[in-house]
Amino acid sequence: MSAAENKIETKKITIIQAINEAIAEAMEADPKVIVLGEDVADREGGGVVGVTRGLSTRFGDDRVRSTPITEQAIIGAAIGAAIGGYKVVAEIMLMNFTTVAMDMIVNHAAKLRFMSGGQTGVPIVIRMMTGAGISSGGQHSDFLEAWFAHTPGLKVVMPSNPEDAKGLMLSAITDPDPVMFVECTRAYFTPYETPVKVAPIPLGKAKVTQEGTDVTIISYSEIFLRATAAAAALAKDGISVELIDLRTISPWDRATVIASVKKTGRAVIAHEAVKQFGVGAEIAATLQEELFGQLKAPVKRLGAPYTSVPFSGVLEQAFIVSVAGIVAAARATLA
Amino acid sequence: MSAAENKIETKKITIIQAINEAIAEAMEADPKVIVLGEDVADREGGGVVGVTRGLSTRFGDDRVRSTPITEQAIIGAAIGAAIGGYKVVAEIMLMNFTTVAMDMIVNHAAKLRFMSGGQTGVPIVIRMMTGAGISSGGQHSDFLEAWFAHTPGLKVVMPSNPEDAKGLMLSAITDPDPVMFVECTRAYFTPYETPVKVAPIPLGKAKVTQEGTDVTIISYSEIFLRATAAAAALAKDGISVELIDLRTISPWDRATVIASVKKTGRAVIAHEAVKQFGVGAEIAATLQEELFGQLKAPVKRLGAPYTSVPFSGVLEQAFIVSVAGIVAAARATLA
Amino acid sequence: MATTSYATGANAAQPDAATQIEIYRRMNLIMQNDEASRKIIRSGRLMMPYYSQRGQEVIPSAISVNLNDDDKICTIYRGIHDMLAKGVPLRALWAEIAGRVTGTCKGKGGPMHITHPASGAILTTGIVGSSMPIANGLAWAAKLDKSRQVTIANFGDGASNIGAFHESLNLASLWKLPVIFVCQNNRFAEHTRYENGTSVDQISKRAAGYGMPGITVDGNDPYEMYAVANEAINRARDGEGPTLIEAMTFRFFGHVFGDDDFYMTKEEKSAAMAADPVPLYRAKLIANGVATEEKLAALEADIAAQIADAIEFALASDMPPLEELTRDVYAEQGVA
Amino acid sequence: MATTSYATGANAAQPDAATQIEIYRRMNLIMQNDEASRKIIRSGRLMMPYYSQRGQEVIPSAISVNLNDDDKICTIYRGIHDMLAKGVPLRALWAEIAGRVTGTCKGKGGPMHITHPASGAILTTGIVGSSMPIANGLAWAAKLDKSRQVTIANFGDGASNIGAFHESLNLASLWKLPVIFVCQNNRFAEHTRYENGTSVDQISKRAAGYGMPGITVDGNDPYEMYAVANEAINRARDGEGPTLIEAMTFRFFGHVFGDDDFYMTKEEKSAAMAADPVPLYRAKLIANGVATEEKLAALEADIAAQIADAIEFALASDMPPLEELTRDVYAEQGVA
Ligand SMILES: Cc1ncc(C[n+]2csc(CCOP(=O)(O)OP(=O)(O)O)c2C)c(N)n1
Ligand SMILES: Cc1ncc(C[n+]2csc(CCOP(=O)(O)OP(=O)(O)O)c2C)c(N)n1
Ligand SMILES: [Mg+2]
Ligand SMILES: [Mg+2]
Repeated sequence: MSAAENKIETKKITIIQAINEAIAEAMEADPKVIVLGEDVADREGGGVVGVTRGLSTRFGDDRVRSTPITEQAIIGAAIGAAIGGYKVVAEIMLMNFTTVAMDMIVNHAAKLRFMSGGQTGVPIVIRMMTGAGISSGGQHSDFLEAWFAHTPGLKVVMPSNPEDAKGLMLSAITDPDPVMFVECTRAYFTPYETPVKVAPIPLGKAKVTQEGTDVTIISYSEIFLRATAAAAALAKDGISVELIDLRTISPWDRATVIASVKKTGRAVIAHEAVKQFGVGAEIAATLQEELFGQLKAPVKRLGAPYTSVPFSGVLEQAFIVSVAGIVAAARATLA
Repeated sequence: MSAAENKIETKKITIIQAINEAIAEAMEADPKVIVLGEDVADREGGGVVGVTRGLSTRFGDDRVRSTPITEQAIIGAAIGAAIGGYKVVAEIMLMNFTTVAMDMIVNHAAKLRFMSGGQTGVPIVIRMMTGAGISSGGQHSDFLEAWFAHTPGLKVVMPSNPEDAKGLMLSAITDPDPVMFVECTRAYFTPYETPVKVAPIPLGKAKVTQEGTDVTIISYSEIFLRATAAAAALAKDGISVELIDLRTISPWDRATVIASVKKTGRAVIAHEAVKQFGVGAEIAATLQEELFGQLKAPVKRLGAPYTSVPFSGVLEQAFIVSVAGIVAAARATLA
Repeated sequence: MATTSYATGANAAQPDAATQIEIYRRMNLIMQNDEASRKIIRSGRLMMPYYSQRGQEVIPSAISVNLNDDDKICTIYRGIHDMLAKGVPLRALWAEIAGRVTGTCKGKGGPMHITHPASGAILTTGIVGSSMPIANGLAWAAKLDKSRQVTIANFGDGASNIGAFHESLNLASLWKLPVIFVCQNNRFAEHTRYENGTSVDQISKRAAGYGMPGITVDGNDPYEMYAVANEAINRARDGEGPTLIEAMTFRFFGHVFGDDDFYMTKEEKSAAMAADPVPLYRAKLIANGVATEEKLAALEADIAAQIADAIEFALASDMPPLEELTRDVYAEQGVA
Repeated sequence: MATTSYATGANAAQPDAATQIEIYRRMNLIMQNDEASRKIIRSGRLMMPYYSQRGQEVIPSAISVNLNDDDKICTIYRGIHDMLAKGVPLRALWAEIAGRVTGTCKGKGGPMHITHPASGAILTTGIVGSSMPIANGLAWAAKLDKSRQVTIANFGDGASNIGAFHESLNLASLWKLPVIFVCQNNRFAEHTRYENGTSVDQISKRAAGYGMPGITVDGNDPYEMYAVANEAINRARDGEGPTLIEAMTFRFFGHVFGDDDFYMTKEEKSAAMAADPVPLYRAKLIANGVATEEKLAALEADIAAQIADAIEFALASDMPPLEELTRDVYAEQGVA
């Protein structure tokens, strides 16, 4: 790293601020970028956790528009406006509420480019938050990224930190296709030292945040922070972890993941979503095929047990993949 | 097999008739079994392909009820009536239309037992048809079983032939929990010699339809028929295939699949749904973990390419997993 | 059938004295319970998303005295008042809110998913609009059973703009289901004012689009609320089908605990609080000679004691054991 | 604003002679195209799900003459009449229906997903109700652009019972979007009669629930249809917001090709066919001296030739190459 690079100007911001800045920069750069969703305008507080705060004041009520509680109409309006030449950032307050707009997302946003033979495209970003651990119970906490990754035409992005959130959001907004942008509530509020200027981070590229030789841990979103903690714990025992933050779930960065596991021979995949039929399955299935005979241990998957998100704190904590769980899984690959 | 068993009385029926018979038998046995959906009553023709034909005439319009085009209200009515003591068979005409009822299916039917601490259960069967190959295009042909298998609380059943369809439907109706019952349109119309009396087939149990030693082929729904044809083709070349019809996708029969692949050392999984993040990923991920070091080749997955279902016949045929594709994959595991 | 203004004047049903007092008891229970809830969250002894019902006490109290134990209700995250009015026991309710194994749902549902079938309290949903389609199903079952049971579907003004509202009212009208749609119009949906989310000045006007009677009522007036509910419930029981009731009210304390109300004017909030329906009704009962100050004070003290007992019970209860995490996913627990 | 009966009497706009003939041309084009489609399917030369529009020719013809090329339409599987009226070229349309690479969508969409932005034909959806939310978005873009473009959202009577209808009308009214909701009420949704799916006698009555003008019009009368569409389109262009138009019509040939119509009475079907709007209007044009028999015959012959040419073009075109299977999934083709 050059001296100049070491002197990058930084400041402490949260993911909330990072996404806010990214949208603001995109709106500044392109008058066609518009925002809609429930309570997103400043009259309604700029979003329930403030992700869009200040934007309507700065860019006008026409470009940042609060909606009724009407998710089908929100995504429909986003799709139509996108076909009409706009780049739309639509908020669905919580990921579980995509269930009332699935037709718009899956049958329309995802398919229109293909079904029209490339005549119409849908450059929209659908932002949503989710995650267990804040006592929201069964209907407000699910991670459903595997559904969207299974849906051709959608991209799925899940940042773990402010810098990535900003850079990925910048790319998501200029991307010509629909992007599901999934934000974990638990990771929202922690400030991180972040470059003041963040360049767009290309979608589909994972980030190797730590090189290592014994085992590769692949994760994303808030669980990636736990994976990082697990790697630190393992390092104390002399276990060298290569850490990959997937960042984009679809299309996922097969090349980076395969290269890493080819080197380490061992892999652990951790996510918050239910393990069964989750994202980890696709990665494990790919690795066993691409690296047959080269793996030193079975690919381990960690995810939530096969159950709804419980309310009671003790159960809720047990539901979420833990640092200890990741450590144990990594150890198991070395046993 | 005893002589008596060899003399089971049979008749030629299609999957349509088999499901019709199963629902009729269940309605006969239990006055609490009721049916609803668009055009399901005889006044409206007994279903667009006739699966429920005759039922309203036989059991009355109260028990077999046509609805408006209102999928949220259909599933909501099914859930409420189920909590109110009924066993409800609800039809969502095509699998893609579950997208307008996902909240009811995923946030409610699947979760209410858990979220109520076991106080309320939702014994409903959601029937739907789907499948490419009949020129229905991008919004009428998707296989979305991976979504539902990833949703704790749902069961997912996908028969390939009339006997299984009947036996599984009988179990689905008496099951205390919500069952997604997925019917492939391409498999609907072919008559098969089927026992006149079919006992309920337990959910969660796969069927080994052919024993073999070289490679296990795992499939379900109409693609299982292609797998069967592939096995026959492979047999001509002296390749001994063990054939598993999964029948239930969630919970899937891990024990049977693992035991088979443990024996053969090779596995091919084939389904119509998009390969990426599909059901095959979960099975492959499980096999590589459970049988690490015992596999003679990587587990092969076959599914649709990452694209929407195309209209044009040439593309549509290329979209669907073919017999030749299965044969080639099986051979590749033996290469 | 067009939007009707009915249940008024001489034909309106009137609650007898005992019922008037019972309505008050339920209102006071809801009010005290709400205060205790906010207090305990403020104290840091319990953490949960809490949707205060303060100001909306009349609606479920005046409705529920017209219901039998086996009548059903479906409600939403802001639904603890509906649950209490329907008779969900305080101890089990508080234990659920506290995430204890002694809760209605063994602590697995929490405040947003209270369920207590023994009280007819079938569903609390966190998804806007979703109480309605499921209420239809309960009503359909009752109709098939010829049981004369009715189902109440509670929801907010904001919910009247979502698809499930439309599908549910159409189906209920078409099938003449014994269901009553109760829109608790507190004039805000989270931070959005009524008129910024809803394209019609009265939600009850939408009933005409389903050939269903619709009425807007002062949901803070126990007498009017009672009369309107009584008529709608009787119609439903008699097989005459559903009604849409828009009950006008106001929530005093923001959408969710911690919300700072910036989107309300001080004037409208203080006007609403000045017209607090609980003390107003209390004064009326005494002025009309329906109850004495002493009687109401005793009743209130009794409620206070019950709430204190319930909180104590809840906090002394065990957390659910870890096995509960994967129980109740399927009926045959432990599958998969 | 309540349901209005407007665009009537002296105030109603009247198409001039050229426009009257143009309406007929579009109607005849739709009729002949429908006949050619059913014929080719019957012949076995093409296989596709086909939703005949025969009987519904007037609606898009009388609407579209009020539209500019850059105005937009969204429609449904039963939408080829809407597409033709808006100007989608016959050759590309037929090639699409035949699954050829020369089709509007390179054969990848098919008859249920015709799209041709150059003609303003933005969306054909196979999901009931889904034309409406997307039409709102197109209208929103036009409003932001201050372009005075309008968008037409076509849908059926059955679609008026699904959630997307409700959400769309509420949002459009609230945001005063330049969109016109055109319910083509052919009195059946697949096999279900209007009154068995819809709880109100006229869908236009639902408009009042959104503070939107709503009107029921004889969708088989070109003059009335023109006047109503003209007024609604002008209102939308002038920033006065959306209108719900319920255009009464009848489909002659069942829901989908092959459907045997058992759910219709012979009487209603033959009455509708006896009142076939295409020859009726033709006779009127001649009787009123707007056009001569010779002129219309020439116009019809020209259409027949164009259709024959389009079919020939389509059948002579290539199938899409296999690479098209995974193209157009993302803009940068070939990803993933
Ligand atoms: C489908 C859906 N969208 C959004 C939300 C987030 N949300 C929770 S409550 C609420 C406001 C509801 O307002 P209203 O219906 O008036 O009920 P109130 O809270 O005022 O009682 C919103 C938008 C949700 N829970 N479900
Ligand atoms: C959400 C959804 N549910 C069901 C269907 C199946 N379906 C296709 S057309 C149709 C009837 C629609 O009737 P209507 O809206 O009156 O339009 P029409 O076909 O009469 O023009 C139905 C139920 C669908 N395509 N989408
Ligand atoms: Mg409200
Ligand atoms: Mg119709």
